[in-house]
Amino acid sequence: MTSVKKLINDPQNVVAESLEGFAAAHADVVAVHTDPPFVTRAGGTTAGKVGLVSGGGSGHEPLHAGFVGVGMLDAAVPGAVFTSPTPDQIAPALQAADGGKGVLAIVKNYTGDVLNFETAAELADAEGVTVRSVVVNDDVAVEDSLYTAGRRGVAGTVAVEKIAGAAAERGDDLDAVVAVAEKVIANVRSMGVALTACTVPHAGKPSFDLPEDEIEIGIGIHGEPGRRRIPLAGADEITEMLLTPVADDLGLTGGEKVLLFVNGMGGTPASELYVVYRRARALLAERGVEVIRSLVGNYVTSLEMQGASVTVLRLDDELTALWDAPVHTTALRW
Amino acid sequence: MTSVKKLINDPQNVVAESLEGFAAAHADVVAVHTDPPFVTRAGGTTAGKVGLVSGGGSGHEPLHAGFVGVGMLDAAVPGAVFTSPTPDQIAPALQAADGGKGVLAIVKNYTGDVLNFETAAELADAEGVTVRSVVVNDDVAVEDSLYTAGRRGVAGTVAVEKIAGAAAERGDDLDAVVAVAEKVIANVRSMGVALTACTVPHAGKPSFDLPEDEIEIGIGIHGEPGRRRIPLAGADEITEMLLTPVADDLGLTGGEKVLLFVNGMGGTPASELYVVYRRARALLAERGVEVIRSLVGNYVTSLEMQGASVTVLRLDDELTALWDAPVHTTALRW
Amino acid sequence: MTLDVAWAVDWVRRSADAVAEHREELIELDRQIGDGDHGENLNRGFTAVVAKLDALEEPPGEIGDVLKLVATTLMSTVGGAAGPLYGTAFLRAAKATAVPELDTKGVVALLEAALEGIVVRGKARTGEKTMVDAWTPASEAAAAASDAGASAAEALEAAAQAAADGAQATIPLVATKGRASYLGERSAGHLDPGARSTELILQAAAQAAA
Amino acid sequence: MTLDVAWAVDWVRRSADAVAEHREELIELDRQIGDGDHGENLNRGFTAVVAKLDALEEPPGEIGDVLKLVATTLMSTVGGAAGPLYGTAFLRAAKATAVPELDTKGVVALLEAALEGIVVRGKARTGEKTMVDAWTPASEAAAAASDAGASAAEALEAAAQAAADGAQATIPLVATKGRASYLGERSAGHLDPGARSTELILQAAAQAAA
Ligand SMILES: Nc1ncnc2c1ncn2[C@@H]1O[C@H](COP(=O)(O)OP(=O)(O)O)[C@@H](O)[C@H]1O
Ligand SMILES: Nc1ncnc2c1ncn2[C@@H]1O[C@H](COP(=O)(O)OP(=O)(O)O)[C@@H](O)[C@H]1O
Ligand SMILES: [Mg+2]
Ligand SMILES: [Mg+2]
Ligand SMILES: [Mg+2]
Ligand SMILES: [Mg+2]
Repeated sequence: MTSVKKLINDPQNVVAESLEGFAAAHADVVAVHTDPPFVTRAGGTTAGKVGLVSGGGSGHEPLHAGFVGVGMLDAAVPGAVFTSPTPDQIAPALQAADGGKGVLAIVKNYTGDVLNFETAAELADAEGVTVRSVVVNDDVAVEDSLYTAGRRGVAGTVAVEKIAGAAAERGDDLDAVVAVAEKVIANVRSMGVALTACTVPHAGKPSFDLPEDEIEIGIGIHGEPGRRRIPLAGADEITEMLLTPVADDLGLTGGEKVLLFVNGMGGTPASELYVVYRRARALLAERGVEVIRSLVGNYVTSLEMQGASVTVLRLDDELTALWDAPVHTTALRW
Repeated sequence: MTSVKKLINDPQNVVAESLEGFAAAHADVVAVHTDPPFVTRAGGTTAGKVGLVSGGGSGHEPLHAGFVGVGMLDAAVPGAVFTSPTPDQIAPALQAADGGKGVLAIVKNYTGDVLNFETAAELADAEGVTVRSVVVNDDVAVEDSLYTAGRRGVAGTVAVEKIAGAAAERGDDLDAVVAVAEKVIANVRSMGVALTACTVPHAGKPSFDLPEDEIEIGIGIHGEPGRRRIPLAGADEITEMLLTPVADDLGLTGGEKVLLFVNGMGGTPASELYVVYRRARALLAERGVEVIRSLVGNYVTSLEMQGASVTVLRLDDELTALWDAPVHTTALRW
Repeated sequence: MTLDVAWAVDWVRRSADAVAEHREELIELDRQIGDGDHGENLNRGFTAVVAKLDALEEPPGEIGDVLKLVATTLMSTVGGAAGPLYGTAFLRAAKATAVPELDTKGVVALLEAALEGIVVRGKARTGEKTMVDAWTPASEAAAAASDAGASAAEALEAAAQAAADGAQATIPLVATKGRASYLGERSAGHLDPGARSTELILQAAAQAAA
Repeated sequence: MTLDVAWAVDWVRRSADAVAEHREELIELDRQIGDGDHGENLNRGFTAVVAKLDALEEPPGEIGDVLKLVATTLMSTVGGAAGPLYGTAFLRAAKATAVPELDTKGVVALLEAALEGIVVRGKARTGEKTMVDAWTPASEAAAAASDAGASAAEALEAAAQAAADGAQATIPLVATKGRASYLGERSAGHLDPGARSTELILQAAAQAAA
C-alpha cells in the first residue's frame, strides 16, 4: 500500500473511522449510523417537518455531516472519498429524514451524485416516502449548457442547505421548501482557485502536479485540475479573477444586497481567507453591491488542498431572514 | 522578494490586510483598531467586568482575535507572523479592556510574549490600569524546569481563554478570574505532531525540511522543529504518542472527567482530526477517564502546517459549567 | 457453441481480476481528467461481487441471475458515476439474458441492453468522451460479427476489440459529459477511464468465452 | 580619542545596514533552531530607527539620547524576544551614557549596562545559547582592554572580536533559554541567531569608531 502523509490508518477505513470520531465528539448534535453509513440529527426526525437530506463524496468536510442539526439538514450521506454515496446508503437516510411531510434531497450537480440520488429516491418512494430533489450548480468556472454535464455544485451548497433548512424548520411544506432552495440556487454563484493539489488517501499521490510558481483557476472540489493554469499572482489579483465572473454571472450591477462567502479548500489558513474576503468585498463595493452577510472559513473543502473559492448569494428580505434563523450544527451555529 | 505560494499580497502587509478583512466580515462581533493594531469587542468594554486580554504572534488564527467576544476575550493583540506583539500595541489593548475592575492578561509562555506583556503591563499600570497576568504552559513536549524557559503555551490557551472569559462574564472579580485561569492552567496539557512544515510569508521557505516519510513529534506552534523526528506512522500510533505523555503528566489514573480537544495545525482536514479524536478518546477510556466535553478543529494553528495536537483538560463541576457558559466570538459560539 | 452460466461466472471473476490488476492505471487515468477514484471504486465493487459469488450456496440457474447479482452489488458498492452506470448496464443485460445459455444473438442482445442502460441513465451520446464510446462500437461490432455468422465467442472477441479501439479513440476528444467535461479543452489528449474499464470488462468476457 | 554623538549615530546606521545585509542569514539561523523571524524582526526595528534618526530636526546632544531613541524604537517595533532584550540593553546603555563624549571607560560602562539590561530582562546566564553568550565576553574583553590602556576604539574592537568568538562558541551548546530550548539536544550544532546579531551590532560599533 502506498503510504501517504496523513493522519490516517488504513486508507480504506478513513471515512468510517472519521465518522466514528465525529459521532463520539458530537453525540449531542448528531447520530451516526453504520452499515450503511449515514448521519442524522441526534434527536432523530422531527415529526411534521419537511426532511432535508444531502450527501456526496467524503473529503469535503464539514460538508455535509457538519451541517446536520436543528435549522439545517436532517440527514447527510457520506460516500467514499470524492465518490458519491450509493443508493442503498441514501435511501435509508431519506427514510430516516421523513417526518411525514416529505423529504427534500439537496444534490450537487455531479453525474454520480445525480444518478445515485435518483435511484435512491425511487427506492425511498417505493417505501412511501415523497422525495423531491434540487440540484445545486453554482460553479461559474464551468459553462452551463443543455448539451453538457452542466455547472458543478460547490460552496454555494452551504447556503442552499442553511436557507432551505431554515424554511423547513419554520414549518414550510415541501413545495415551499423546494421553492426556497431553488431561489437560493438561482441566486448563488461561486468560483475557486487551487494553490496546491490534494492527495486522495487511496490514490497515494497528489491529484495533479502543479509547479511551485503556478496555480489552477476554476477548480472544483474533487482535486480535479481547473479550467486554466496561470502563474502565481497576488491575492488581490486572484480574488478579482474569482469575483468578477461570479458577479458578472449574477448580473450584479449595483444596488444589490449580498452574502459574501469566502471558502477555504481545507489547507488555507484563515488569515489568507480574510485577505481574499477584504479584496472581494472591495470589488463588490466598487460595483455598488452591499455585503450584508458574510461567511469566511473552511466549509466545503478538498481534503488538505490550499486554495479558496468566492461565493456570492444575492439576498432579499426572505433569504436574509432565513440565513439569520437559528442553526445548531457542528460546523455552523448561531 | 521571494514569492511564496500563498493567498497574500506583499508579505509585509499580511497581518494588516487580514485584520482589515476580519473587521469587515465580523463588525457585529469585533472592532479592529489600527496603529497600533489590536482587536476589541464590537460593543467595547463592559463596565464593571474584569477585562481579558491575550495576544501573541500572528499565524495562529483563530487564536487570539477569533476568541474576542462575549464570554471570552475583551481584546486581542496580534503581532507580526510568529512574533510577539510590542508593548506599545499591548498597552492600549489592556487599557481598552479595562472596565474599571482590572484586566487579566493571558500570556503564552514564550520569552518574547512574556517580556513584551511584562513591559506593557508596566505601561498600563502607569495609566492606572490594574493588570494581572497568567502564563499558559501546557505543552508537555518541553520539559518544565526552573532553569529553562519552561514549557510552551499551545492549544490549551483556548480553554484558559474560554473558561476565564466565562468567569469574568459572570462577574467574578480579578482575583477570582485569575484563580480560575490558574486552575485551568494547572489542569491542561497538550502535545503536537507535524506532518509538514509551514512557510512564514517573509521567510519564503518552509520552517524546516522534512522528508516525505518522516514526521516531527513534540512541535510547538511556531513552525519550529519538534523534539524528535520519527518515521511516518499510522494515526492510531501517532495519537498514542501524543495522548500518553499528556495523560501521564496530568496523572490521570481513572475516574477523572475531562475535556478532550483535538486541534488542527491549520492544514489538516477535519476528517483526520476526527480519526485522531476517536483514538485519543479510546485511549482515555482504557485509562478509565471519561470524556464529557469535546472540541475538534483548527483553533490554534501554525499557518498551513499539517499536523495536530491533543489537549486534555481535567474538569470539575465549576470548570465544566464555565466551559458550557454562552460564548459569542467569531471562532467559538454557543 | 453457446455460453452458459459458468461462462458468466468466469466473466465476472476475470473482470474482477482485470480491474484489480489495472486499479492503479484506472486511478491514474481518472486522476488526469477526473478525481482519481475510478480504479478504486470499481475494484471495491468487483471485490464485493466476487465475495457474493463465493458466498452463493448453489450456482445460479440463468446467466441473468449472475448479471443481476453483479448489477445490484455494483450499484450498492461502487458509488460515483460508474456505480449507477455499470449497475444499470448489468441490470438491463440481466433482463436480456434470463436464459441458461446464450448464442451469438444472445450476446448481441446482452451488449445492446447494457449500452441502452448506460445511455438511458447517463444521457451521453458517442463522442462525449465516456464509456459510451467503448460500449457503442462494441455492441455494433458484435452485431456485425453475428450477422456475418460469427459464434458467440467470436462476437465477444469482436466486441472486445472494438471497445479497445473505441477507448483509444476517446483520447483526442474534448469531454462534454462526466467529470472530465469540467476541464473543457484540457480534457483532450487523455484516455477516458470509463472507456478503458469497459475495454477491460469486455476483454474479460471474450477471454472467458475463448 | 573619545567617541562623540556622531559616532553613536554612525554606529546605529551601520547596525541597520549590517542587519539589513544579514537579514536572510539571521532568518535562516533562526529557522534552524527557532521560528525564523529574527532577521525580519531586527530589520523592521532598525529600519524604523533610521527613519526616526532621519526625521530628527536637530542632532541629539548626548550619546544617551541616540541610544534611547534606539531603545524605544526597537521596543515598539521589533516584538518577539529580541525586541524587549535589545530594547532594554539600549535603554540601560543610554542611562550609562548621558554624556556628549565617551572615553574607553565610558565604552566599558555602556557595554556592561547593556549586558546587565539583557540579563535582568531575560534571566539567562552564559552557556544557555543566547545573545548573553556574545555580550558577556564582549563586555569582559572591553574591560580588559581598557584596563590594559586601550583607547575607546580599541576597546570596541576587542569587544566585537570577543562577541564574534562568543557567537561561534554557541554552536555546540544545548539551549536552555529562548525558543531554541524547545529543541533540547537538537539545538546543538547551530549558531544562536541573537548571538550572531549581537556580533553584527558590536562590529558596527567598532567600525564606526575606527
Ligand atoms: N453521463 C455519462 N454517461 C456515460 N458515462 C459517463 C457519464 N459520466 C461519466 N461517465 C463515465 O464514468 C467515468 C468516471 O467514473 P468514476 O470515476 O467512477 O465516477 P466519478 O466521475 O463520479 O468519479 C468516466 O470516465 C466516464 O466514462
Ligand atoms: N532569555 C533570554 N535571554 C537572552 N537572550 C535571549 C533569551 N531568549 C531568547 N534570547 C535571544 O533571542 C534570540 C531570538 O530572537 P527572536 O527570534 O527575535 O525572538 P523569538 O524567539 O521570540 O522569535 C535568540 O537567538 C537568543 O539569542
Ligand atoms: Mg468520484
Ligand atoms: Mg518569533
Ligand atoms: Mg472518478
Ligand atoms: Mg525568532
